[in-house]
Amino acid sequence: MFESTLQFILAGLTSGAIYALVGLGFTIIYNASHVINFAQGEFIVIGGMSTVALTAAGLPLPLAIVLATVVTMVVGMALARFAIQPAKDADVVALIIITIGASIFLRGIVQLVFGKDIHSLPPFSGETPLNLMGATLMPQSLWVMGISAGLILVMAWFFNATLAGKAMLATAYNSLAARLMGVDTKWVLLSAFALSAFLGAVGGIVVTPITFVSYESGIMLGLKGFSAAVLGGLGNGIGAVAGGLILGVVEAMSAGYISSAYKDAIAFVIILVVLVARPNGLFGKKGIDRV
Amino acid sequence: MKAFAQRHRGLLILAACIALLPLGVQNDYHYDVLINAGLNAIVVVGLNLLIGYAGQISLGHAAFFGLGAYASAILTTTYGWHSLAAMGAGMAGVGVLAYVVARPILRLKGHYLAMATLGIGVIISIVLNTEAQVTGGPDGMSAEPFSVFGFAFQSEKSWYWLVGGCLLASVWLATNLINSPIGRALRALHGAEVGARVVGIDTTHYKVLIFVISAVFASFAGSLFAHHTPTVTPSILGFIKSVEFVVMAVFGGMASVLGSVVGAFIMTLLPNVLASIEDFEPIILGAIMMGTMIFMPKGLVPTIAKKLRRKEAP
Amino acid sequence: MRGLKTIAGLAVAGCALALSWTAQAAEPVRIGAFLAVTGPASFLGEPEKKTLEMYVDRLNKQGGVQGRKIELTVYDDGGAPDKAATFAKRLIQSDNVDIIIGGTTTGTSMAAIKIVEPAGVPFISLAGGIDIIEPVKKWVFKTPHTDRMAAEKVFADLQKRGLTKVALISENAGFGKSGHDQSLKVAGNYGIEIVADEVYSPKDPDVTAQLTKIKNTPGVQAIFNFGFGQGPAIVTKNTKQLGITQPLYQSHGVASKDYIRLSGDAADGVRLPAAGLVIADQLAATDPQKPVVSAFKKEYEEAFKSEVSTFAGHAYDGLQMALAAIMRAGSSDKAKVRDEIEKTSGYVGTGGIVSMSPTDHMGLNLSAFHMVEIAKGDWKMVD
Amino acid sequence: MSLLKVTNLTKSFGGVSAIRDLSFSIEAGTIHSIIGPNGAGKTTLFNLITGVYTPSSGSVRFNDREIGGVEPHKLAALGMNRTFQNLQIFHNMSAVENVMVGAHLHLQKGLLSSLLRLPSLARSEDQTRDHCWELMDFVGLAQYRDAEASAMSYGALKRLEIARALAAKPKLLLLDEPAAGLNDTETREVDEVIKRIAAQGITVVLVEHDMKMVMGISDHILVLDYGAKLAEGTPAEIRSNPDVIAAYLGNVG
Repeated sequence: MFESTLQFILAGLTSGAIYALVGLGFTIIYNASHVINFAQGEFIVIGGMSTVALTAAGLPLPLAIVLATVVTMVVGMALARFAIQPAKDADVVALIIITIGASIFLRGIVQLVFGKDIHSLPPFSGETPLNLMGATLMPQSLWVMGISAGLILVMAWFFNATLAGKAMLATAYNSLAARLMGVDTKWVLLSAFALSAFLGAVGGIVVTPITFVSYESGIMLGLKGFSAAVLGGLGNGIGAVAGGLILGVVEAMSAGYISSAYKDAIAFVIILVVLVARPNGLFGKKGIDRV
Repeated sequence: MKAFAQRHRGLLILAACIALLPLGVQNDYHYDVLINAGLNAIVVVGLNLLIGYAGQISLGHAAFFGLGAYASAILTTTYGWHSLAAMGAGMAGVGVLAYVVARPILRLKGHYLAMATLGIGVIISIVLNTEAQVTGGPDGMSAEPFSVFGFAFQSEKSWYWLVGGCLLASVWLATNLINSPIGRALRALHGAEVGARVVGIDTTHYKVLIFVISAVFASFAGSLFAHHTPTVTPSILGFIKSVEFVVMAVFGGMASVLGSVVGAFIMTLLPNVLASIEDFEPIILGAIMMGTMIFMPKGLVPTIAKKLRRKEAP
Repeated sequence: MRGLKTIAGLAVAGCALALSWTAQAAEPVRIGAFLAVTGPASFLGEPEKKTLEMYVDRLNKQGGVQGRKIELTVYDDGGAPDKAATFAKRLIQSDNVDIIIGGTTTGTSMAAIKIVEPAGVPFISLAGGIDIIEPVKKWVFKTPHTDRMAAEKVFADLQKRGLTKVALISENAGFGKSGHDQSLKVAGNYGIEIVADEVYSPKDPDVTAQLTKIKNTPGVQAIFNFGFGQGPAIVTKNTKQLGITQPLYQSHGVASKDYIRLSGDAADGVRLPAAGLVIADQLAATDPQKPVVSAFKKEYEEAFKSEVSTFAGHAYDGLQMALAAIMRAGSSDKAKVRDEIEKTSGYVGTGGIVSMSPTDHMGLNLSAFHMVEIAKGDWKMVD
Repeated sequence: MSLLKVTNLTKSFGGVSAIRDLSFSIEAGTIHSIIGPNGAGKTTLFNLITGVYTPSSGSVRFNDREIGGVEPHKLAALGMNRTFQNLQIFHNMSAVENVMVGAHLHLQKGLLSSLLRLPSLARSEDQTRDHCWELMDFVGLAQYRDAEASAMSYGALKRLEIARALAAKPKLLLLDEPAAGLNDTETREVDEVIKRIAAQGITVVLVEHDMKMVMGISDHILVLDYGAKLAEGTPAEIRSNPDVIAAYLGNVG
């Protein structure tokens, strides 16, 4: 009994850490621009696919990882520069359509460049499962969780302790005021997309050995990441991570104890219940209408 | 009559287009595409009342479309209902469901509302996918032919005129609604919610009302779709389909009834036109979506109408 | 007001233009296809499309069929039945095709049947669902083995090994769901008892929760997974991770090297029913299929530099049978071609030896399937 | 009986009291001004009275009915309406439609008659439009009869809000800095409008920084400082109140 529960939790944390990484990517861009980037899932795909392609071309894995990350960041910045920046004053819904358009566009490019096959990468530390009080875990899951945790810490440090991070937060809070204070808000947008793409690429690389990657992986991951970010409260990094982990564990527990057919539905029911009780997510700040 | 023409210019233009389009139609496939475009347009006209006029997003409207379709399919085949009765039951059922979910979730704003509506859509789609003994599961099911007063709609041509008529009726109803006190209340709560509340508008009531109305529009179109399409499957009520509806509304023009129709037609025709270069289809589709929203954030019809008005002015 | 008139004019003109992209002359043999080239079933649809294009191209270079060029029109339905129905209409009405090959998935094929039957166009489906040909429909044929046959082959193998208590895990979408239903239906015939029944979503990153439930179910002697794409590979890896020792069976949906590549070592010992194509070199020299599958495998792999899959084979068989029927009929007259397809007898294809009849529009039997076990990253024929 | 009676009203945001233990009352038929330095809590007080915020404690009674925490749209139905310091204009509508929204409470709004645009509804709409045009004339917006709200100047929008509030036929009208950002001519025009509104028997409550205007038209003045009452009385009393003079550093008038 205890073993299965632990196994469900570990399964949930594995998926949850993946969702958390994607959710964190949503959060960074949201914080810098109040844009929900529905192309976030594509960053993961581009990161994973490029790594696969580069290693297949004979590059050593570490070099492939670095190059793939750079490629993804360039794509992210191009997206910011050519699709988001020119539409800065557009309505929220228009921006949603732009990022959805971007995700379709990028999916098309990925399909054209890398093909439609499903790919995998070798796990970083082999495939011998770790035994934990009767439950098992793949070493790669630890990589995902560890790298997620590490990235969260780096992000927290970046936003709280560096000038660039603070400038980003200031821009999100009040773009005009930030500009008047000498913050280059265009730069902020570009860096936010670059950062978010970086997270996506790293995420894509560490999760590929577990979930595989194909040109279509981004849809599901984007959806789950968005769910995680909203569940936790938009704009809150810790919230996105908590949201992702909760989502993963709820899914695994539902599959284990209630019904595997309805596990995704149950996860969404939980999200709805949370939102009705807390309209700004678990960790979101309550907004007040200023009149 | 002149006042009617003034108020319903868009409606008259649309009627003219519907009447003239068959001149360019060469075969049933063309009718099929136009019928689907018309059905999408009915959904989008309703959805635009919610998104464009009342300013509330829904990423789950395909679920209402799908529920209408399944209601018609299940009630006419499994239970042998008359197609009109099934359609009415679907609309009523969807209306009640929309009312029940709308009250709690419409307190949410922006992306949170988007998430909640998306969630409801996904939940409904999972239920229909899983309860295979009722719905046929992923393989779906078919509805009986659509018949009104003994006339069964079989040919694509008869379907074209049916859907064209329904679309015109939908546009007429939507235009009337927008130009009524209810429509003003909706636009007001979009423009300045606190301002609207303070002058006496029960904003929650109107948000719920329009959510229900737009869901009923979707259910209506879904019922027609079920009778026209060979099989109703869960793919018609997935998240992607919901997004397609929103894209049509925003692309054609928010807060523009005519825009909804134009958006639905273009976004339905486009994939068919691009089908012959399918490898590039997503790239072109994505580029068009981004480009339109970047250069015409208000959508196609309002932007073009504004340009033309400026040109006409001396 | 003048502006609005202009819009109206443009709208009408635009729509008319958009709708008149078809203009044809009437010489070639027209073959239409709608395939799931994108979407969850894309790794079935993609090789199908490539195969059709390659062979049509090759035949045209050799002068076509009876002196007539072959014109192939392929549409991508993304696996969506409603799109498939529209494309079926388009192929029939607009492209005036003589025969339709396609429907990668059961759902898209079933939707298209509603269109092709009244229109009277021969249709060869590439999907597994038994509903496509049962009951028999006048104009509808199919090339792959049915999901029921796959289940039967697996259960027969289990029976042979004396394993009777089976845990079923299936993908919560078209192929898996249909396979799941067929498995439940035929299990009894082989004395098999389904003791656990779990599902997963096509893109789930982890299914250890479902497998843990199976692991905890008392008496499970084997696990049978019905699905395609990445799901079965994740099931395979998770099974190994949990240290489940009971034998794992997969369906014919994973009969491609991609599955082995994705699953890695975890795939060792997995059994599945597969067509002769994937084990071309292991077939007995006397096997009549051997020359056919070896040749096709070679041609495909040379052309695309990637491992041939059974799905490519389904398309190949469909095309060959269609062309053979057209040649026998001496024209592309739809009714004659249909009759000739139905008379297909002893056609040696990649999927088996096909002999159709008015009551059997598939023409394959269980002998077309081989039980295959994966060993050291490759297929090993069991029987 | 007072039209509006505020007793021991307190509102705090996260521990900070924006309004502290405030009590005052407003008699029907008067012009009542609320003044005080920036951040004194004037707009918060308005938001509490009009239901935009819910009081932390204390009571607000309107027409002898407790209204603390009652939703704004219900207050409007009871006869209370307001304008905003930061405009709440419906920029997505025409000017006259903005005013027509104000008349919402008094219109027939059945769903069926709206969808089908029944003749009775069409007639009622025409009448409302005419009436709202008159209201626009009344506040001096005659030249904007056919304008889009998004094309109007700040000063005109301020008056448009007044016309919109009047369309609701309020008993009590709260004006939040109606003269802020206006030039002298415009201020004088608004001044005139307020007097004419009061002359129709509508009770007016005013938050305003323009002391000349406040002293000129008010019957009664309430001075707030740090969310609490500093002084209350007629313009003459306020002008000579030493606390007020101190708070304003002697810059009154």
